[in-house]
Amino acid sequence: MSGGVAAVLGGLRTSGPLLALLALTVGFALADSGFATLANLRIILDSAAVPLVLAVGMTFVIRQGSIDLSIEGLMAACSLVFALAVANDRTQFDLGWLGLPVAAAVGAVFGLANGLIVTRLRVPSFMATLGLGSIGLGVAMLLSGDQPPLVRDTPLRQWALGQTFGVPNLALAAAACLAGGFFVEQFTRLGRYSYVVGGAESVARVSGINVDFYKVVVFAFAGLMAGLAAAMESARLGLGHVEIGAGQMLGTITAVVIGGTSLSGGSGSVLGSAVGVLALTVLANGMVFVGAPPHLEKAIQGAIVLVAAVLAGWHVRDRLRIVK
Amino acid sequence: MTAVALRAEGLSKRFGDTDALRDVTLEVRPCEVVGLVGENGAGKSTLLKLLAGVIEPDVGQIILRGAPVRWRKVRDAADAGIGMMFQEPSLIPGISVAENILLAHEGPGIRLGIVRWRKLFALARAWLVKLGMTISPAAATQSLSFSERQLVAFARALAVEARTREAPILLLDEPTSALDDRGVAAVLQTVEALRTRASVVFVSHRLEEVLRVCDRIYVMKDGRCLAEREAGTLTVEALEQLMVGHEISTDIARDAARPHVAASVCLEVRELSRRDKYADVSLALRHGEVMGIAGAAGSGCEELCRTLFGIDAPQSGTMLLEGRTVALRDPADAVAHGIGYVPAERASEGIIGAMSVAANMTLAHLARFCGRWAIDRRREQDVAERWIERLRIATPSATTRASDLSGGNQQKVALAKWLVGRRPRVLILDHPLRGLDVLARRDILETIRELARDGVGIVIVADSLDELLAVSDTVVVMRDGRVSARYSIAEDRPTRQAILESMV
Amino acid sequence: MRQELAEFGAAAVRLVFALALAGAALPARAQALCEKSQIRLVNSMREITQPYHVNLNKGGRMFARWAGLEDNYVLQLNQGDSDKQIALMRSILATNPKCTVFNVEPNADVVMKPMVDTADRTGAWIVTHWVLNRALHPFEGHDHWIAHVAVNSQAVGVAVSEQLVAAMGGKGGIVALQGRLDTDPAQKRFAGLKAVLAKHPGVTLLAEQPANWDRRAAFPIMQAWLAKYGDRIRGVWAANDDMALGALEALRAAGLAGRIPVVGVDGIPEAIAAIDRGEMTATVSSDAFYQGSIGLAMGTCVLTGQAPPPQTWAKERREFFLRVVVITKDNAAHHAKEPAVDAYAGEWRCDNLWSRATGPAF
Amino acid sequence: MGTVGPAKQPDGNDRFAIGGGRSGAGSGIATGLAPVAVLVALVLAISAFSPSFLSAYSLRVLAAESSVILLLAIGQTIVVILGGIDLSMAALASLTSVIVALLLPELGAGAVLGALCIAALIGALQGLVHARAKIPSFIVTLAGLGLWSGIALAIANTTVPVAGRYEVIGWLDAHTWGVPNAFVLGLAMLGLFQVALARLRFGRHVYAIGMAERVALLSGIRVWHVKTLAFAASGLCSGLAGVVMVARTSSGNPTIADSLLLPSIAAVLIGGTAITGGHGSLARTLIGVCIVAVMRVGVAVAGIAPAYEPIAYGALVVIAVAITVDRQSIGIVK
Repeated sequence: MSGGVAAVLGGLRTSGPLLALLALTVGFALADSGFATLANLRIILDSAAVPLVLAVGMTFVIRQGSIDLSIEGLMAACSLVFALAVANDRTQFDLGWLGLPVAAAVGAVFGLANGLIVTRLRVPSFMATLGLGSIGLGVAMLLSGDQPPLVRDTPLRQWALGQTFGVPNLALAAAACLAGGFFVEQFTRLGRYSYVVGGAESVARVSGINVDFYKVVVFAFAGLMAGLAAAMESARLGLGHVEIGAGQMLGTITAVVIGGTSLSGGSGSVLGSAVGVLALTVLANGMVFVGAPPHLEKAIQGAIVLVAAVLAGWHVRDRLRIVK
Repeated sequence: MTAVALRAEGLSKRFGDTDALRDVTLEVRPCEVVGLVGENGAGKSTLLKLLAGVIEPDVGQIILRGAPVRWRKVRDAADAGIGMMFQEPSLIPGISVAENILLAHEGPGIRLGIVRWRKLFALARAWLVKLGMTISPAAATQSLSFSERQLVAFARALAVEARTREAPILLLDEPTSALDDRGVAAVLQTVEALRTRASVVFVSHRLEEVLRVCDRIYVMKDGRCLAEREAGTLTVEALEQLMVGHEISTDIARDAARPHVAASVCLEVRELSRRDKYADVSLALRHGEVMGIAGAAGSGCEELCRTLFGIDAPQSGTMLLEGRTVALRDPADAVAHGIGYVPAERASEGIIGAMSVAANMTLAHLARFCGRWAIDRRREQDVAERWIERLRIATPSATTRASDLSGGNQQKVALAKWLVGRRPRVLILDHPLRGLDVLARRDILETIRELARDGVGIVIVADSLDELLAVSDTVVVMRDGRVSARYSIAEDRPTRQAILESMV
Repeated sequence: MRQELAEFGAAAVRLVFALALAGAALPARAQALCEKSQIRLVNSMREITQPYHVNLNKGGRMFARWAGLEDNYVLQLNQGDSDKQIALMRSILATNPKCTVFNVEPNADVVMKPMVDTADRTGAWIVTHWVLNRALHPFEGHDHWIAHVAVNSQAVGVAVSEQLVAAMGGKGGIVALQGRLDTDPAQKRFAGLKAVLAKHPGVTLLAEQPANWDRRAAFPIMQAWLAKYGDRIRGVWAANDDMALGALEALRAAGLAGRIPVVGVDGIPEAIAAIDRGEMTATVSSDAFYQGSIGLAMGTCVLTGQAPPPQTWAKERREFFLRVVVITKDNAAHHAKEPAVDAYAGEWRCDNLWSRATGPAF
Repeated sequence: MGTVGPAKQPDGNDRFAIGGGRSGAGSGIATGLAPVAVLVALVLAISAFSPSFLSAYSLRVLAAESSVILLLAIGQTIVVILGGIDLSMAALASLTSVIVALLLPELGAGAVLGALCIAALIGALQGLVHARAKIPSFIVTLAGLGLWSGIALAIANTTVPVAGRYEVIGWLDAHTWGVPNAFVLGLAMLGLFQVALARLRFGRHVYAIGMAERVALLSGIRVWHVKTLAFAASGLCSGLAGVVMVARTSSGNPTIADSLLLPSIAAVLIGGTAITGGHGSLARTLIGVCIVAVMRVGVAVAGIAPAYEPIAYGALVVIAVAITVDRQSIGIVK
């Protein structure tokens, strides 16, 4: 490879994801004048909200060297619990705003289960979460029964669909989650140890860190985030749905990895993941804007994911670099 | 009978069907530095890990300050003031130096789960200062050099002091093995200083160090404690005798004249440079010549070796192999050109622990062990056994997994990897003797000489100058990425002093 | 050849009518192929979380109860996994194949041939729905493939599109949310829309995107369109109700719910409710209850000998289009409430199995 | 990884280590038998619900059903042992099915061979990108998943019935002596690659890279060659899976195989192959495939209420892995 290219790209260091995001934005803006408008920015933020919340949780899991494939099933379960807990057309409950924490709690419980299976039964997280996701799906199906329950809680619906100071409320909520995640990651033992566990688990163990404990907590945290995301999505769509999380799993992981968190663990930040999420959202939104031929939409997305990954990873390409 | 800080009583430990430790008893008194010496696989590391609660003994008990204790986890031991520095690199790359030093006992650095960075850095800096280190506690660990990391690891061991009101007990497993002379000095100085307030168990292969800092010395062999001596009464020779059990010559003997060094150059580099690693290095290595490269950490000699093996590309300069210019795109090219490389980090780069000894040996030249289609396992087996015998590798069989071998034997396997195939033109050895015992050291040095005799050009970077002087025909000294001096041993044998001066 | 077939067909029709009459007169004519108690009724469908499928299942159960075979009713869900749909059918046939009736909502048209072949091979009986595969017809030697109850997706597309255009007053821009592009209904329904648009130049198709039948996927797409076209959007066309409802929520977020006509297909309760509220314009229902039961009814009739063996049926009785109803504000209230058994009992009678056939589908 | 502490005791089985070391043998057999035990237990449990499950017919059905997953799992195993993962296999299989269905009438057997070559090439391409651009295989194949299924949809946006020359592949859907030919094909591939992994240089290198890529690099192994080859193999397997799909359904479809990705990966891991790479074997995968097939179909056959199906499936996956996973070779459970 030519030194020139290496130098140029090397200069980008960690800005790879950002650059990908920028390129996409500029590209679409040039392709369609309507893209770079305030209205569309709002929409992008709005549709980035739920994936962002998911990505915050997933970042912690991937950074500690694990992975969480249970998101979709878990969201399904939480979505139904949420819909049934707030004012709805099926049950008498009317918890109102409490619905959010309740859904989050259910998610946390699932996450806890993930963590315990991984640490106690020593099942690789890949399989543990795969299995639990399926269980979550089943639970959701049971709760869903004949009819997807409709959310009748007007204030919640209005909040989920509304804006404050021109910013979609969901986006604000997601931003809060991001800030929270960033704080936990940078300023709490839990966050710092997620680097330690991912970076060198055996060292962490002999240093007397209760690795299993922190692993479980991180899984629970991710579950909590997924529960929250499910609740937000349900409030927005106005029903509890089994397929509320369809397609979120791979999307979230992609965003996190594009955002610079390595799948081998020990590195990365929620901020990077946020950039990754935005990149993917801009991509999806822009696709609709330029009316990309539906058939090729998937293909183009795949291609762009690849390019983004190359951009993000090029500067660290050294001959001894190991990527799995 | 004086008070005893720490006492191990009849400790035994089995791994699989090998006795790592057999009924070992040892004592550490308050404010005493106890030396622990023995060949590789003598059980030193196992003993320390037992004391630090990394693993549990099968038999026997540990008595701390008069009271028997049982470590359920490492934390218990650490809280009781037992700090251990592991032989293996044991720092976390992704986090700051401060976090590494205070890992798992941040004390006031973390309140209610919240990290207070300023406090954390302050605490860490204190320990760094004790070791005379100037690196910032906020520095990212992966940016440190190998020896810096070693010192940080040492600082982490020291840091247990903060965890107990009692006098701490430090278990140092090869704290100096990866360090240049300056680093070694710093560590020894600190150990000296510790004597006033702590007890230390000090493990090292550099016997002179042990004799310098230790009050008492335990000698181990095959998981047993052979002898306990007052340091004052001992000499290096005596100590080696105790370790090995039989007489050996002190200085690693060198055959005076070296007729076999040919005139023909096999490897030459001209004005080789790599940004902030090394600059216009020019060397010529002749067939059968052993070229020792001496240099403090950061002098760029390791990096140079890696370039010679095609791991990092040089920014500028040319490399000639037997007169022809070669551009190495990757190690595979180097191997194809008949260059071999034994890396310094044995565990992570030298051998594949989970693979059999034989498989490790043939890894680089598998093509030579293939029939028309499949691998000829019989041939592989035979060749492996031949080299096991020739290099005196202590292994039950060629099918034993490499990780079951002791460090010295693993190193021999890593070396054999380049010998099983067609003889290499150039062999690059990066700290081949690091952390090896006397016998292993001697076997490997002998092999190096044999290879030289067969006309292989050898580049070697070693820890101690004695080793370099013992085996090299020429010694090249590097400082800050540049060649600062060259000596031809045959004509003018330089003094350690002279070399040291051109190093720093 | 075709000529002969036609003649054969005609002959068959006559024969069948004769049999039907005879059947009505003295039911026990054709001999029973199975003990009634042995008959196993299998409903094979995608899942039961979407209202449409819920109703498929309800319809099936309703019939089973009516026929006194509720204990023999089996529900098979493939979770959108074509391979699994085939696998499930084949594995249940390990026992009692000859008396098993499958009522199949194909996950994708690929499953048709394998499932039909399985029926022929094992002697089980099968009725299929929806998809129309040109190369495949029950009357071409598939004696155990009782019938294919097709839905004329193009007609459906036309019907619903007409409603949309009417609601828009014949002019303005629309956006279209497509289903899974690799499925027949998705394409036919869209083709229907195209056909209608051709007739009304005043209406222009601003954009189309697939949202995979999925409400969640429809939401952001609709949002993006709102940002891009703003008030140029005068109507929303969705290939099914779920997507239509997703779009509706996006409209709600923009404060446009009820101001822009939205149409969907399937006639799920939520959509009907939305139509009642005036937030949706129209949907088309193929009546899931009927689709979920009619195949089982046919099979039962054949197995109990109350209907003659299928190979004697007329072609247009083995592959026919199903009547569909357009639901608008006028009849929404009527369709809102869940139907009772007696609404269908008449159509399950062995001499009246084709009451909703609107003509041959080949 | 640091070898500090007890976390990493040398494992026994599945390193093809010549002969197989002393410490290895014992645990090897133990962990090797665990999946078999799970399979037997599962089959017995289900046949307790529905006795017919053990009938020759059912077993034949099971074999036929598992043949596609088997083919996918074979390719996946190679990649996983290498330390990577291939998320694109199912999409690639779907693409192949479309190509075959389209070209079969004109080209006959040529279409099949061509499609297989294309699949292998695509796989190789992914491996090349992964190894040379140093992008995690997870990402590369994730992108591939999008690309290939997108292209498949673009080529044929719906089911393509085989318009002729079906007999060229039809035999795959038939049986010989009661054994489905597709399954036999799967077993043949299994044997082929088992030999490649255990006896050829390629296999040795795959394991070496999976265990310690740095060492492999520093031993002069051209890692990117090996990776490209391995992914080509998984591509080929995807292709074969696609062909079998066409034989089963006598038509190609751009999404036909998509739902088989996770089951096939599950099969590999349930077999006990470590997702961290370096440890595992195709023999294990075969058992894993059987277990997954039984779970997919059996749970339904056992007459469990639909809503409980995913719950049972999920629980079984976790339990199965908990029993079969070879903890020693994983060392640290990520």
